[in-house]
Amino acid sequence: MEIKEFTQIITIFEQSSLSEMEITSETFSIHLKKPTTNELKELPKIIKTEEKKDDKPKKSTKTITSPIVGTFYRTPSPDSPPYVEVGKPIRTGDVVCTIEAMKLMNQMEAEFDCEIVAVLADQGSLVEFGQPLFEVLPL
Amino acid sequence: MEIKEFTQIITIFEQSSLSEMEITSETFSIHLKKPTTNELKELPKIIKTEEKKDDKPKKSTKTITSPIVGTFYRTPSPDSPPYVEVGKPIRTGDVVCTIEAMKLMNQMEAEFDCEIVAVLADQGSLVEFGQPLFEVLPL
Amino acid sequence: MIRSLLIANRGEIAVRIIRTCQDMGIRTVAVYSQADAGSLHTKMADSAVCIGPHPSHESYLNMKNIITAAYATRCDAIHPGVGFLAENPLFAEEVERAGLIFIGPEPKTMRLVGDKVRSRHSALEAGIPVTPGSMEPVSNSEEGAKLAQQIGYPIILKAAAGGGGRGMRIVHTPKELPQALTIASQEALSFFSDGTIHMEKYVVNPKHIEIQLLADGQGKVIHLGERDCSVQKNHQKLIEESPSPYFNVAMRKQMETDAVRLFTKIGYRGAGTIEFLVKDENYWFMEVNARVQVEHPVTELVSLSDIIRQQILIASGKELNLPNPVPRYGHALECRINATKVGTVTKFSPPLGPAVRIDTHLFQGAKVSPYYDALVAKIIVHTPDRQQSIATMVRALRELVIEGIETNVESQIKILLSEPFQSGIFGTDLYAQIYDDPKKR
Amino acid sequence: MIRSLLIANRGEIAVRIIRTCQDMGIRTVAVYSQADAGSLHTKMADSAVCIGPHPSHESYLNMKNIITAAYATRCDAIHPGVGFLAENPLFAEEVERAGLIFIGPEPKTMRLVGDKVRSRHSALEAGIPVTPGSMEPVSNSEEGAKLAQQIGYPIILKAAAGGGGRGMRIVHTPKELPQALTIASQEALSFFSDGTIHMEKYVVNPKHIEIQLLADGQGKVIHLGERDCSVQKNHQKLIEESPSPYFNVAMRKQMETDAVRLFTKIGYRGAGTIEFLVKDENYWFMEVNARVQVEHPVTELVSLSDIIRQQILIASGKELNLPNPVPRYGHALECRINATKVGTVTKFSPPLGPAVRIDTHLFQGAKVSPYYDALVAKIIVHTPDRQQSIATMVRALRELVIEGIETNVESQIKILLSEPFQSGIFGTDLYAQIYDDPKKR
Repeated sequence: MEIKEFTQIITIFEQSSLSEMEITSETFSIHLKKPTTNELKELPKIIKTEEKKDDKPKKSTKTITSPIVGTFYRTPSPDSPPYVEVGKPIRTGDVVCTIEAMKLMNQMEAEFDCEIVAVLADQGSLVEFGQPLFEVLPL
Repeated sequence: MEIKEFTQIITIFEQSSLSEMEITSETFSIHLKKPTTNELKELPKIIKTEEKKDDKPKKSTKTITSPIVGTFYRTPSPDSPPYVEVGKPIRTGDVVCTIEAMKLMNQMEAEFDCEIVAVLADQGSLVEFGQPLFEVLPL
Repeated sequence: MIRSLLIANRGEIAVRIIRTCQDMGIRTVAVYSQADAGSLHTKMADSAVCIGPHPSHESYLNMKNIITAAYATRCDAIHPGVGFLAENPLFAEEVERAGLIFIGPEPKTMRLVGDKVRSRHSALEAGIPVTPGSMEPVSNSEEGAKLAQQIGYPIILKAAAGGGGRGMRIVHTPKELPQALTIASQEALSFFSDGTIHMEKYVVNPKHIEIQLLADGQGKVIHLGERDCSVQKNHQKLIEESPSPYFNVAMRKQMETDAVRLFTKIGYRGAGTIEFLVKDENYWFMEVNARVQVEHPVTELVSLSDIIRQQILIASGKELNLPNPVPRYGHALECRINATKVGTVTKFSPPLGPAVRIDTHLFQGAKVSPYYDALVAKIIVHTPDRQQSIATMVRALRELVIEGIETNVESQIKILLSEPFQSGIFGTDLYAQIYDDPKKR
Repeated sequence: MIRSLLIANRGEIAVRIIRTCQDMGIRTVAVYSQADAGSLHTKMADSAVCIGPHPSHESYLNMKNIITAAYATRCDAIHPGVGFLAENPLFAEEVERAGLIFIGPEPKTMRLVGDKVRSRHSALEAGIPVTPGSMEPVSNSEEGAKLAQQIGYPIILKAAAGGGGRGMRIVHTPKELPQALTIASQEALSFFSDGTIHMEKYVVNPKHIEIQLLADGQGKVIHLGERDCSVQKNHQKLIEESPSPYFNVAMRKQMETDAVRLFTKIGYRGAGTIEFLVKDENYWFMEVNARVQVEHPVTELVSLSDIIRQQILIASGKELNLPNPVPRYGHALECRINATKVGTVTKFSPPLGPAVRIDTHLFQGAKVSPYYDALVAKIIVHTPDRQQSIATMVRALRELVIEGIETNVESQIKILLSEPFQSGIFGTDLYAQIYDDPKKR
């Protein structure tokens, strides 16, 4: 069976009122299902660093997520420069940010050599457990 | 099996009153399902006589449905022969059955010349409004 | 003893009656028009019989098909619900003639209270104030003009045989009267096959208060307190509550006593309501509703009772077995959810949790057709006081999800949050007041 | 004044607390583990914060993340719900240290009543009967043997710091005792980080009765009557009701008075429950539950109150403003619906209509994960009497549709319809009796 035929099946399914479809044959098997009416909020990233999913072909970046709930700070103190800058390489063990929780400043360290591609959390904002903080490119 | 055939299967399923479908053969298996959160009872036939739907190509029969709620009788009295017999032709105006409602015997007459193909209601049973009573072949 | 019961109705009231039957171990038979095939009441009942096509007069008003269905499914009784045949004495008689129990008042009582002129006489005889107006039909326009002058404008013309706002005309000046009389009479004739008209003083922006009663027809008549049904749009009730927020205790007691006295006097049997108009320190008898009403759940909640159960028990010949007076607790509020655009319900998620009761025939996949009443759900809450009831009702309405059709939920929230509703000081003009309706009177 | 509140819990209790907050105009913040993303409480709250991965000790027991979330979302207070951190005095202290209000008793009260030995002393001092048993921890097996002989077998060993059936051992003969002591102590150590064990007379097949109390910490303590929670499976409650079907009035009054006296004596603040064992004409203090309980709705229905609202008002420093005694009406019954097989809910249709209340976090698409409590819904009914409540509960359970997971609905119906349950004469052995459980004691 060719891909064009699969596409046709999917299109048919898409346009139908069906909610689920499964086809198995000697040469192929297909199982289709539509999302339920009550879509769940998307699960935040579960693991601390993981492959960033993206449709476009791109350099393989990772995200650094928050391991705790707290307030996100990019700088050690209000008038200091940020710990890390976009485009600059950092080493394992370098501090990337602090997260304040119950008056304690928790310094977050890089777990591998990488370059910061983007900062994903706002200065002074609440970050949840598992919330992406940085998009990084492993070196 | 070709894509056209799958399409046909899906179309068939779509137009059917089925909620789920599974086909398994030597070369393929197919499983279809409709979003069946709350299945509605199938609407009874609305018009008094209408085309009988059937997949098999067949002579075009019609159904005679009940115009009232009542008790269905094929015979004028318990020991009489039925008004009509399967396979026998009848004429417009011939009595085909009586339906008893509030002690009154309502004689149902054929509205066109036809031949009884099947009797669809049971002797002495309650028939609803719109319930099929006879399958007939117009002559 | 009633062991099986046919419900000669549809929608939420049919569902509500079926639930009480299930609680009582009574087998149920639903009837439905072809437009209601697959409707919730047909699924919940033990069996269901199609009684006709969608027009009401061929199905839900088709006495012969309904009685035949009850007879053939070996039912002991028929509950007419609300509307359709519920106040039709002829139907009650036909049901009894077929050897079945009609769950409602006796036909002769229905005839008496169904006639506005006769019922006003009964009220007066029982010592209940009626609005100033004709105690006999208005026979011609000269007589009408004299009477109107006597009563004082504005006056209201009503069909003697009517109800529910149909055939009514409000007249503000003598000039309008002759034509209004002609039109009202014609409307009355076409709606109720009876052109008899009577005339009353039109009370501007009154409270609409009704007393719920139960009578066993064996001498015991009790009341379950009042309902305030003043929130109306074009004479259609939208929000009901018990107790009324604006009511002096002495007057309430007097109305309750009056209501019990009238039902005792006319030998009423079953559940029924007496509707009053209230303005300032005055109240006037308006009419008797000889059936259960849409808004009965607010009374059920404050009195911890089941009015449908009581109807069935009374129809079974049981004596009323409730404390007298029936104790009442807290405050209950009901919002009617009406469809404003029909269709198939693609998603339905009712509000749940504390203090909330839902009576509805909706479900995911339910078809809401244009042929019948627009009422699709009743949201009822019960809390210690009115302020909490309003807050809980708003919470519940915001939680309610109905997709695929359109409803009046937003409009109901707007009323609940409005200053006059919250203050409790309002009359039947509230809706027009909030929506600045030019038809406001 | 509490204007915003974080709910440090999940599931139906979080949803239930959010609803009362909505009624009170309080902004809500939900917390959730990654396994609960998309759960109903996260959708209903005004905002939601992920506090950790699925293991409870990293999320719902993670004090630091919860308090930080409350602090950062500018909450005034934290409601701990039921279970998790609800009875943890350390958490209450940390919450207060962060400048937030903990909705529950004072930490020192939680410490006192959380210790089985100390709470027995308090009960005795307040003149409340306790089961015969050790008033001090059992320090060694010789002492234990002597004590057991004195009390008379069967005896029960309990973790002093424990609760909820964990670390409990029933001993029928002297021979079993030494090993049972060792195992119980080890279990207590591993569950509660405290191996202290005490010994009591084991009462065979008692009634489990509890008194619901509210105390404002300003001298006012009132009770809301009792709940009968005797229907249990492995010490887990399945069905609760109020009033108890098997209760002499004088004894009930005595227990209520005892309960109020104990809470007054220990200066209790907030909502709490005193659990008793009842057998024949005797009753014994068992423990204090220093929190709202899963079965609180049955009390809410019979007393027309909102216990969560009262908790919030008390925590805000308000004096109790309820009639004393609180009037109670009719009979309420609750069935816990537990998942017996987890998964995604593909269809959910709750029972509606008269007399029914539903507390649940289910919806079509809800994920029921294996990580937490199996409770997915509470069906509660309120009618004039026990017989009607049972009938209505059966109706409601039959109407309930939950697809995609498996539940104990059928088993609950079987219990409701069983002869001993219907008679009202049964103890905690009822479940084993019906299911002919070989573990039946």
